[in-house]
Formats: sequence, structure tokens, C-alpha cells
Amino acid sequence: MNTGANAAAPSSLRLILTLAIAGLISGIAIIGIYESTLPTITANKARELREAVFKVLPGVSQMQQFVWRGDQLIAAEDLQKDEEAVYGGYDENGEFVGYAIPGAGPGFQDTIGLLFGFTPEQQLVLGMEVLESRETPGLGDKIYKDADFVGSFSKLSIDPEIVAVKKGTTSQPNEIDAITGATISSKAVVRIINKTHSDWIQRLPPPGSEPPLRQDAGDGS
Amino acid sequence: MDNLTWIFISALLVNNFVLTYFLGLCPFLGVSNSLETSARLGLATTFVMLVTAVCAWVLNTYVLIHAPYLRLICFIVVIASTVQFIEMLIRKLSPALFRAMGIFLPLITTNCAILGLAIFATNRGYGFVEGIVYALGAGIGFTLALVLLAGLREESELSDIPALIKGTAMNLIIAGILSMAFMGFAGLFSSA
Amino acid sequence: MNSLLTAPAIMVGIGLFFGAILAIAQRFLKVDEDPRIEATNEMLPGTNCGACGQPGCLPFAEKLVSGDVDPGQCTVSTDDTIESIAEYLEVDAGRQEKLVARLRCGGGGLQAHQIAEYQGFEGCRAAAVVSGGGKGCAWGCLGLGDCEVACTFDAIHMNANGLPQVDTDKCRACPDCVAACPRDLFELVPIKQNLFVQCNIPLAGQAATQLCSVACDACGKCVADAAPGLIRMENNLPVIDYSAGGPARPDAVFRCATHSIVWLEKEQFQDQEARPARMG
Amino acid sequence: MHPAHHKSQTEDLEIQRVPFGKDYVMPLGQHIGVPSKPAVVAGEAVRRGQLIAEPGGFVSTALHSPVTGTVREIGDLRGVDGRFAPAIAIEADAFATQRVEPDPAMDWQSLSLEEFIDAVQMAGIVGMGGAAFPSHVKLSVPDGTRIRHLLINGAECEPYLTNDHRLMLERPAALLEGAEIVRRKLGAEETIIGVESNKPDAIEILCDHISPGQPVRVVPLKVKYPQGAEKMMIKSVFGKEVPAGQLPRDVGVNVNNVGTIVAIADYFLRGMPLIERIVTVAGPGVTYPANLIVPLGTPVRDVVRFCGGLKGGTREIIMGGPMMGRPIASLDVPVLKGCSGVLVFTEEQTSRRKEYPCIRCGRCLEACPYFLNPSRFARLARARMFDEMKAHHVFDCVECGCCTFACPSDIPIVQLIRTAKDDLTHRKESHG
Amino acid sequence: MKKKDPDLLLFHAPLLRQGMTTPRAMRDVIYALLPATGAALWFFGLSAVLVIGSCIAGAVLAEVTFAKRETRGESLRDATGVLTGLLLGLTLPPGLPMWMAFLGGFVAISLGKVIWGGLGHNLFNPALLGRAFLLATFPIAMTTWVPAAGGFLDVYASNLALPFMQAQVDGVTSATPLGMMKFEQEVTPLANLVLGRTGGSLGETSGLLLLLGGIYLWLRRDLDWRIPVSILLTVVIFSAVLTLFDGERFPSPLFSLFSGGLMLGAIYMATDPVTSPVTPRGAWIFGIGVGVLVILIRVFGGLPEGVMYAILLMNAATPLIDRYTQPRVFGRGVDST
Amino acid sequence: MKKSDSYEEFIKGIWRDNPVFVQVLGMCPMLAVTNSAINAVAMGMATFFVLVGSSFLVSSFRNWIPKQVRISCFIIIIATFVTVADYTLLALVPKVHKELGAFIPLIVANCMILGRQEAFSSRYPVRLAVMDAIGMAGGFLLALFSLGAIREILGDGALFGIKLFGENFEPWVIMILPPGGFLTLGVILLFFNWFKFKKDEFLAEVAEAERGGG
Repeated sequence: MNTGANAAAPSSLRLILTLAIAGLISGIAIIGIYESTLPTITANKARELREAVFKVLPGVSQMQQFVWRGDQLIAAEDLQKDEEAVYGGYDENGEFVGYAIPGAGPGFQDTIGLLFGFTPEQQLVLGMEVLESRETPGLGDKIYKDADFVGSFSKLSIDPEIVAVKKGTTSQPNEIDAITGATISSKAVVRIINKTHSDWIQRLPPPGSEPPLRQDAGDGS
Repeated sequence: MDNLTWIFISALLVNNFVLTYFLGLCPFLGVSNSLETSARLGLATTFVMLVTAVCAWVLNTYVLIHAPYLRLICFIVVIASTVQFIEMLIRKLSPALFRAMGIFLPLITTNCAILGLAIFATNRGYGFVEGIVYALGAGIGFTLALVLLAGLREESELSDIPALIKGTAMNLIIAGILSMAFMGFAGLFSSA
Repeated sequence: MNSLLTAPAIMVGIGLFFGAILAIAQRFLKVDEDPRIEATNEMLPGTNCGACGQPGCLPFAEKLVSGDVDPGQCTVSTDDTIESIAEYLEVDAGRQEKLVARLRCGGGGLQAHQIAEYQGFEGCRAAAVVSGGGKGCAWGCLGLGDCEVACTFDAIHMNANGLPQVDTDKCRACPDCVAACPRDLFELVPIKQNLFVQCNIPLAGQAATQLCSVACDACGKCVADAAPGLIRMENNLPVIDYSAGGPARPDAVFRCATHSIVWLEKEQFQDQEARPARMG
Repeated sequence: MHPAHHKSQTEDLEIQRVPFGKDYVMPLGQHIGVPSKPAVVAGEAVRRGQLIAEPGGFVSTALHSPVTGTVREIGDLRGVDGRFAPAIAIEADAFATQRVEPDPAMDWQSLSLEEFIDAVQMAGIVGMGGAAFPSHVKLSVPDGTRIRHLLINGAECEPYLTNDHRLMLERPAALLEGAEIVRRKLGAEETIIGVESNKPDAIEILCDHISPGQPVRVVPLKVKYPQGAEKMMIKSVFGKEVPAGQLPRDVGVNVNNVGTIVAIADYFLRGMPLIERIVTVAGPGVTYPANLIVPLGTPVRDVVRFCGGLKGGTREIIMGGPMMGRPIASLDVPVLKGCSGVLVFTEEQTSRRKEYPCIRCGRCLEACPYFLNPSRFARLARARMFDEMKAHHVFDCVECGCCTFACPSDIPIVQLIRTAKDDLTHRKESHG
Repeated sequence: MKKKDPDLLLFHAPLLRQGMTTPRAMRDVIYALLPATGAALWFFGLSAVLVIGSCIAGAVLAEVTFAKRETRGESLRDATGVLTGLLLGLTLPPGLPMWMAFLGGFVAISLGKVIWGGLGHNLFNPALLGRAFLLATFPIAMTTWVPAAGGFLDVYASNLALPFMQAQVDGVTSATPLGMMKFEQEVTPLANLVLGRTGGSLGETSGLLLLLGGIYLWLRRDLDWRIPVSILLTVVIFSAVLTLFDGERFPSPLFSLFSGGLMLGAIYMATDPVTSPVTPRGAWIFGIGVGVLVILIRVFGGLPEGVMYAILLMNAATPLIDRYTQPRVFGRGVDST
Repeated sequence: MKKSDSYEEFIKGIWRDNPVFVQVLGMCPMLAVTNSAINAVAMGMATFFVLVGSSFLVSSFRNWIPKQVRISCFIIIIATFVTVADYTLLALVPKVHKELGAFIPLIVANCMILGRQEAFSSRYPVRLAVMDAIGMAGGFLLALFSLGAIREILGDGALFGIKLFGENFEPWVIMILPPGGFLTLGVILLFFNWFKFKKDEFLAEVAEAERGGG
């Protein structure tokens, strides 16, 4: 960006004004497109989130966001910077089923982001969905492509924590089969869940005292 | 492993900006013909990346929180202007330093690695210190890749590379091989 | 929505702020350097060939701006480029006479004798260091193509007779081949000068013709036949001085028994047939 | 580096004298430096040992007629390097006795150092090991430099060559006399004669001839190539390296070949200037190998004819040793002051093995006595990056040939290095 | 009358040569690999023949296809193509489909050698390049290890997979000692490692035979001893230090030494003269670099084995190493006094 | 005349001066997003939109923008178009947008776009500028698509997600990974060189034959 204003024919003021005008026009254009696409984008995001939550918490049809704010967990619609959230899942009758907890951590290649369903009453993981990963195609990406692996996260005990073992050697309720050839990725998923779980377990209210579903948050959008 | 260390190693080796994210390819392929130039370019890039990290953090914290949709345009304008300002400053204050790395600064500013750094750092929600470490890792990683390629290219100048493949095609293939070798770093320090 | 206002406001703010900073910076941090140097350098071809006599294009640009040289002295640029540089700097283009490289030897494999067989790295200079490469004539072209390799413009190709043929269209008269030839046979001469001595042997009579059938035997007939003062003998070889003597005419070459002085209408060695490059 | 010696062909053969022939050619530039200036004209009668050319400058020497006869021509004649250069051609008088009529022996002891050096120059004496560097230049020591040791080089590490060996065996007294003259004139404390330990007879005979009290030491040296290179020998004897770009005298040593020392003795004690030298004629292509005293200027043709001619299949004739010598293009070139051997090789040695690309095995690095990187030189030379080679100190290379000898890929590394050096010096000249 | 002189030859001195030639050096390496190849046949039977044969065929085909017309025969005779194919074959898992092995050989030569200008010009080890390509291309097939064959004539069904098609893995798969160490914290007995009674690539199982070949090469002076010595020493020292910190978590020095492709890599791949530094000091730095990277990748990285990547990375650094380790020239850096 | 001019501008970008294969510009998005054909096409379309749009604007206002701040203005214009493209893609095809990730904003830094503004649009009338932009962007799209298609076919045995070789095809994973991008483009450039070389050889032969005949 060499503006090279040596041959100072136009005045500095004109230069500044040109830039300001360009900025003004561009700002208007951008705000225009932003405002017009915002509803769709927000709706897309919410739908995605809802689908993911429903997937990791089987039998859930309604959800509500909880935010860890001021050292307590409160039901809130908005999410400020540096705040963390979990999603409570409720069945058709509004009965609490479990939490969908997002977690992230280093994987084989890059950060893995995931969401898992968790029921505090039974200390079970109900389901797991990978939201974001750059794991090796064909190997590491089995953490979300391999139905067996994803399926093994249903009714999985997380007491005291999940352990990934070599394929075909599961014997305990808290053990799952690691993917052959993608042990690192499998273990990364397990580690992220364990870590997120241990982070949140202190913050969640004692089992049975979950806040009820607010009526206005019915569809979670 | 400590989070900061992981950020650093990840940007440096595992997710090397050039070799796995394909960022900053233009200087990577263009300026890597001599070792000395590429070392200086690497240095200058690392410097600009640090400046970028600071700018990005300031923008994210104070401006973009009100207007997230201006992210891209703010990044590019602010970073470019800041670097240009610094370039002029260096030129005035230390002609020697300017000759050593300053002449590369305008070249780097509009480089996608710089913008990429700002965007990635924002996407991952890095704080100030994390951002600096990330920039440092990315910059040194860029320098490392650049210097390795320059060394290989200088050496291959002495080889009988067939005329058909000489030039960009060969550079790309060398880059591909380097990228293949860097795959060995995958997962480094992530499991510990 | 207030974002309708914030966005343009921020943009205008940024535009004003940085526009102002840069404008101030331009004023206070400006370094005095003639911007025309850079602009001129960008217009030049950037081959850094040195044909203009400067070490490279940037120094040439500096000299151009300071007025020490003419744009036309760049032999590589096209006419258009030279015009536009001249226009930009508002100077006269000062076009130069076109020079081409000519070889002062006509003794290829067919004409010059080989007294020993050379084996080793294929290159004139490499052969020259091994007892002269085995060519009988110690002054003539070795025919191993160092000039062909050195030429930046792909203008030199070895013909089947083992002599370098210069493509006069492509030749930019840079000194690469002159420097590359271990026997200093290349000379940059104006393309319009048709009379040329194709021999470099300082021997006279049979001593010369024994070595090569197209050697100059220093008989002096060309001196006699040419316009007075045009040609003189020096070191047993004719020297043509266009500035000193009368007009050059083809007459001078007619009586040369060995065809060592030639009248060039086009490129050198163009009429040579393809024959084996080297003899024992 | 330990190339096979191939010395058995001639090491036991006594030195013989070659009979005089007809044509003699004395190039004016047969030493390193400025060519000599002719002091005779065509048609003039000359006597053997008569001065025929004066030094052309300080780094130049005189020439003397090797035969009694007539100057046939002074003009451009083909020299050893294949090029034409000014030379004096002399036709020998078939009926002359060819006896040297010696100047009365000079009283060398009374000469001042300057007079002594002038005398060496006028005697035409040059380094006889092969380089042909004028000896008087080497003996001129600038003020402030003190020579402590006179080192006499009897290593003769090149395969095939035995002329120095024979000289030490047959003329040990002359060698020691010459050594004494040079040592006294230089004011050196000690003379050291370095001889490779594969010549025990030479070591023994030299030790026997040293008179008691004479400060002379014979040092047996390890057999290796290139032991006879000046700086290598200093390293072997004194254990120190001569800094690059400096001369042995900078470490207080003066090195001279045994042949040079004997030539000095011959001049100052017997009045004979340098008009002949000892040449080893050997190699698989020669019928009767020999060590010969050859008048300078004798065509190789005559030398070879005396040795029974060439065997069939002769391919290459080398002047000097097989490692550093120069191939000659024609049998008509003359034997010069720096020519220690005429080696004739046949098809078997010269049928070149196929050249392979450099695989960077590093054998040349291990072989290089100067710790250069020949493989890099060869690659750079092929890419014509000569300036880069200069930065890698290509001019420190003495072209000993070790790298090429060791190269499994048969790359002509020395030739490439010489090409580069040639280009670099040539271009320096053309740019003024 | 003068007899006609012989046609003299001008060939630059020195005329004498020592006995070693480049093709002979290449053949020596092949001879040195024979015991390990034999072991591969012993453990894995006919499958070893199929896999190694396919690699060599691919390599040779690439040589022939891309060679210039006039040098076609020569590039075959110098045996470098065969050597590359053999080396590559020895690093592959025994159950690899033949078509993949063939592709690996082809890529190794074309990408690793031909495009660089042929023998002596490549900057990366071709065999390892071929393997890295295969590992990145077919990660599953390349990390599926089958146990040693029952009888000599048994062939793994996966060897015979159709071109471009997946391999059907038959029966059980085993893991390499390194894999078991990394993922299951199981240590394989040392005796098995030394003799080669473990899962793994065809040629890397028997450390002892590989060492034997290395000694042969060293005796023939075909190998820069500094490189294998510095690699192996670095690995031993590094892992010994780690073991001192935490003997449970980190593998023992001897285990590191004899497991995986370390021996094969250190002795036959890293020492490839073309792609390793030519200076002695450079060789030490190269070796130490490889050693450190091997342990780094094995212990802290995501992959169980890192020899291949370590060598390739150091290959990439070789021009830099060479440049900064030029030997001190005689008489430079000394005083005259 | 006018018509053939703009046609000329169009075709040169597609083939003769193809920004990727011939000028080697815009490498970063070229390699980063071409691991599948659909991503490549999406990226190509976005670039197309940005380049054509900004060329139109720049060319229209070319006489109004002071020379000193032209680059800044170009960048603001380009960045605006990119932001528009970014949000449009996010709203319409969120899945593709997720795959392309940060590379949509990075279109700003594609040197091809700024280069065209500087070299062409700021000097020529709107009509030619737009034709040139269409040609260049078309060439870019073509290059992206061919690379993406090759990488997807070999790397996944599919094109636009449709399996081509049946279930048992063994994918060449490297093609989807970063090294595959470098290598594939290198090989494509190699073929371009080879093609050019053969063409030159052919032309030389023709010339030779003509000279021989005359």
C-alpha cells in the first residue's frame, strides 16, 4: 500500500476526504448486507445448534440455554464474551433429560470442537457430535464418520472418566473402543469430554434440582 | 502441555501457515530464491505478524464488539495503515534496519498470511498473550518454511533439473514434499 | 437499529484517522529519494545483463534519472519501452546503432586441424586449460559452445561445423559471449559494417595456412584492394577502421585466397552445410 | 591419499645422458613470471651454456643455450601448453663437442646476498619440482623476515617419478654442498632434508655424507600424497600450517627441491648454468624406461626415441607426474626446466570410465589436503557460478589431483576447478 | 622418414584413479541389504517377494519411462532404481496391496529422483519420499500390520487387492512394538525386537541383521559412519534421559534402539550420501537432528513412528547444514607466528 | 472492432494469460480450498463476484480517485465486496461456508484481484474492464475447478460428492491433504510447460519446413 504522495498535486484534505467517503459508502453497503442476511444466519445457527443438541440427547424436543454468569448457572438467552454455556434438554412433557455440553481441545491436527449429551443423574454420556475438526480424512475423521464410534457414546458411564481402549477389549461400562489407526483422535475426543465434564460437574446444580423449562424458550430459537 | 506452548508449536510446526494452511504462498514461492533474502523476509513477516496480533486484539476488544460485520475491512485497513506508518518510521529512524527488512514491509502487508493470522486469532477467541504467542509461532514457522525452501532451491540451482519442470512447478513440488515431511509433526504435544 | 449508524461512522472515523496519520507521516517522515528512479527501474526489463555498461538495471535507472546515460543505451528493451522511458523522463531517447556479436574465426571442424583428441568436460574453457584442447590453431574457436551457454538471449547456437552462429535478431550485444570465450574471439560490431575479418592467427604465410584452411596468411591483398586507409595490417592480420578510411565495398574480399576476410550480408556461417562437427 | 607408487620401473636405473640431437627449442617463458628477453638473433652461432636470453624483469630468469649450434629462428612456436609462444629455436652443430666450457668457479662465499641472488637469476635456476618458479625470487627474503630453516624437498610423492630419488642417490655430495651454500646465504640455522620413508637408501646415503658438525638433518616423512607440496611438507616437518595467502618464509622456512639445490651447487662450484635436467621417462607405453639427463629444449620425440620408442597403443603423454602433470598435444614440444618426467600411458590407463553424477559421497572432502570442498566446486563450476567458488577459496586449491583420484563418479574435478580459475583471472583482466 | 605419431589424447590429470565406482557403491548397499531381505522372506514368506518385487518394478518402470532416450540403458545399469525399490519395499507393511507398492516405487523414482535431474541431484531420499507418499495416501493400508505368515507359500489376501480398490484385511491384525508402546503401554521383550519376531515393516524387524549389513558397508567404506553412530547415540541418550524422568511413561533406550525402522533408517536411509550433508561436521549435526526428531515424534507426537519424517525433515535442512559447516580451509584461521 | 476487442480480453484470461497456470497468481485460495470440487466452485464464484464487481466500480470511478490513495480505495472496495460475498454465502449455503472457513475473507488478499484493478480496471473503460475481469475470474474459476475436481476424484473417488468408482475404491487421502494440493498443482504446471514445449517444437518444425521449402 504505497500511496506515494510525493507529487503533492491534490491536497491532503482531498485525499482524506476521498478515503472517508469510500469508507462511508462501504460502511453503508456492508451494513445493508449484514442487516438483510442477519435473520437467516441467526436462524441457521440456531437450527444447527438445536439439531446437534437433539442428536446428543435422544428423546429431547425442547432446549434451553444456561450460562455460567457471576459464579452461578442461570437460564439466559444472550451470551456475553468470555462466558460459557450449556444447553438443557427437555422432552415433550418439559421433563429435564440432560445437558448438552460443548467442549473443545487439541486433536491430532488442529482443535476439535464437539458437543456431548450428559445426564447428571446417572452420570452417563448420552451422545456425542463433532462440530469442528480438521482431522486426517480417512483416518481421524472417523471420529464423526464412523457410526460405531459415535454410537459408542450412548449410555456411556463417565464415572470417574471415560477410557478409550484398543478395539475389541472393552470390559467396563466406562470403556469405549478406540478407532484402529486413529487412536490419537479417538483419545483426543475422550480427553475433551472428560475435561469438559470435570470443568462443568462442579457448576451444574445437584441432580434433580435442574431449573425447569421456561415457557418462552420452548423451541430454543 | 501448557496451552500457550501448544498454540506456539501448533502454529510453528503442526499447522504451519505455509505448508498446511497455504497462506503467504506468493512470497513463499516468489522470494525464496536466495537464502539471505528469505531470512530477512521471514524476519519482517514475523514482525508484521506481531503488529497484526496487537492490532487485531485492539480492534476486537474495542471496535468490533460493536460492529462484528466490519471485521474484514477494519483488519485490512488498520493493519495496512499501521504497517505503512511503521515502515515510514523505520525509514526515518534507521536506514540500516530499513534496508535489512523494511523494504519487504509493503510487500507483506497485503499478504494473506497476515490477514489470515488476524482472522484465525479472532475465530479462536485468543486473548492478548495468546495472540502474541500465536503470531510468534506463525511468524517463525513461516520463516522456517521459507528458509528451508530457499536452501533447497539454492541447492537445486546446481542440479540438472529438467527444463520442463524448472521454475514454479518445481517450487510447488518441493513445497509439497516439505509439506509431506511436516506431516510428521501432526499431533505433536497434543496428547501429552 | 443503531448499527445502521455505527458502521458508516466507524468507517468514516477509520478513514479520517488513518488518512490523517498517513498524511502527517508523509509530511514529517518523508525521506528524500527521487521517485523517478524507482519508476524508471520498473520500466526497465530487469534482466541485469550489463549490456548498457552499468552493473544492473537499478544503477542504470539511477544514471538515467541523473541524465548521465540515454535510455537508448539499454539494448534489451523494446523500442516502445525506450520511448516511454524517454517520455517519462522527458529526455531524448538517443537510440544507438545496433551492435551484434561477430566471431573472429571461421575455422570450424572442416577447416581447422585437430592435432590431438580432447576428452573431458564439454566446454571451451575447460578444454583450453588442457593443453589448448588439441586444436591445431591455438587462436581459433574451440567449438564447445561456452558462448551458447553464456548467452542470456538464446541468440547463439553451435552449427554442425562446430562454429557458433549468432542470431542477429536476438543478439542484444551484451558482453556475455565476449567474456565467456576463452580465446576472446567475439567482437561487438555495428551490424551495418559488412566487412569483417574472420581470423585471429598472428602467424603469416604457410605457418598459418598449415593450421587452418581459412586462416589469414597476411598476404595483404585486401589492404591493396580496399579504399585507401580503410584496412591496415597489424600483427599479421587486417584491421578495418571505418572512421579512418574510405567507404567499405565488397571489393576487398574478392582476392582473398583463404576467405578469411568476408563481406557479411546476413549472419556469419549461414551458408555452411551440416557436416560432421569434428575431425581427428 | 595413497596412490600406488609405480616407481619400481625406474627407481633402480642409473641416470643416463641422452645423446645430442638436432633441433632444440627454448621457449622464452618456461618459468612462472615475465618471459625472458632474447639476447641473440637468428643466424647467430651459440655455444653450449652461452646466455641466449636475459631476464625480462624481476620475476624472470636468464636462458642459456643447451647446445652448441646456430639460432635458426626466433618466433612463435608451439609450447607445452599447446599454445604458440615466443621461443628461440637452435639447430645443434652435429660436429661440435658439446662440452661445457665452465666459467671459472665463482667464489660464492665472497658474494653479498644481493650478488648471490643476481647470480642465481643469471644462472637461469628455477624450482625443479615442477612449478618452475624462479629460485632467486624465492631466495629474496624481505627485510624483517628471518629464515630459520632451509627445508629441502626430497619427498617426490608423485607416482612413477624417480628423478629426485636417483639424484639423491647419485649426487649426495653435490646436494649437501648446494644446501650449505643456500643455508649460509640465507643465514638459516639448520638444513632439513625431507625424504619419504619409502626411499631408505636415499636417507642412508645422505646421512652418510653429512660431515660432522654440519647443521643438516634428514627427516624421514610418512609416505602419502601430496607430501611433496611445500605447505604439506612444512606441516609434516614443523607441525604448523602456513596461513593461506602467505608464503613459507612467513613461518621462517625456505623450501627448495633437491634438483634446484643441485643446480645451484653446479653453478657456483662448477660454473654450469641450468641447461639440462634429470627426467624420468616411464609409464606403461615406453619401451625402455629410464632416468635421463636431458638438455633443455630437447623435443619429447628425441627423448622417447632414446628410450626405445613408444609401444603400440600409446594414448597419452604427460609431462610431469601422473597426478599434476600436463598432457601434451604433440611429440614436438620441448623438455623444459620444470619437466620432471615424461610419462607414456596406453589405452588401458586412459580408457575413461563412465562419468557418473556426483553423489556427494564426500570422498573428495576427505582426500583434499587443503580441506576444501571439491564436490561443491565441481557442482558450482558446472553451473558456471564462478564467483561463488571464489568465495569458497577456490584459489587456495593447488590442483594436486587428490579429489579426482578419490572420486568414485569419475568427475574431472581438477579440470573444472582450473576452468573456473581461468575464467576468474581472465575476467579480472578484461575488466581492467 | 618419420613414422606417423599416435593420435594423442588430451585428458586432464590425474590419470590415476582409486578403485571405487559409484555403481559399485550402490551394489554394495544392495548386498548389505540381502540378510535383512532374507529375514523378510523368512518371516513373511511369498508376500515379501510380492511387495518388494512390485516396488522394484514400479521404480524401474519410472526409470525407463522418464529417462532420456540416450541414457535409458545406463540409468538401469547403475542399479540405483533397484536399490530405491528394494529400500522402499523393506519399509512397507507385508500385507500391503501390490498395486500400492508398485505406485510407491513409481512415485519414489519419479518424484524423488527424475524431476530433480536424476541420480545425485535429488535433495530428498527417494525411498522415504515414496513411503511418505504412500503413508499420506493410504494411511489405513500402510498402518495395517499382519502377523508373520504361517507357511512360506501363504500370501495375504490383501496383497492381491485389485488396483485402486481397497484391501480386504483377513484375520487378525497385530500392532508394531512402537504402536503397542504408544497406545497400550505394552513393552515388547527385547529378544524379540533384536531377532525380529515382531510385527512391523518387511525389513525393519530384525535389528541384528540390519546392523550386520551396516558393518559390511562400513568395512567397504561405503557409508559415513558418523551418521548412524550419531543417530543411534542421540536416540539412546535422549531416551535414557527421558527414562530417568519417568521410567513408566517413556520407553527404554534399548527398546527405542531396536524398535521400528530406526536401524533401517539410520544405517541405510539417512546415510544416503546424496541427501545427507557432505561435511563431517554436517554429518554429526544431521545425525543428532534425526535422533532428536525421532524421539520427539515417537514420544510426544501423534504418530508411533517418526524415523521417516525425521530423515525427510533433516534432508530438507541438509543444504543449510552443508552451507554452515564448510570445513576450515588449510592455512585459514591460523597465525603466521 | 470493439466487439472483438472485448472478446480478446475475455479469452486471454481464460486461457493464454490464465491467472493461475500462466501468471501463477492467487495461489493461496487456489490450494487451500480445492480439496473438493464444490468448495472450489464456491470459492471461484465468490472470487468471480468480487473481481467483476470491483472491476466495474473501479473502472467507473477511475477518473475520480486520486492516484495517491488509489490502492487504499481499491482495497476498501474489494473488502466491501468480499464482506458482501461472505455474508451471502453464510446465509445461503452455511455448509459450504463452514468448509471454506476463513478463506472467504482472504479473497481480499488475492493478489490477482488487486493486480487487475491496478493494471487494467483503473485504466480502461467499464466495458473492457468488466470483460477482462470476467475473463480473469473465469480462468481462475476454471483452474480452481480443475484442481478441485482432480483432488476430489482421486482423494475421495467422487465428484461433487457423487461416488464414481463404487464403494470399494481406495481413496488417495494425500490429495485432500495439503501436500496433495502442492503436488497436484505442480504436476498440472508441468503439463502446461510440456504442452507449451511441444507447441513451440511444433511451430519450430513448421517454420523449418517453410524455410526449407522456400
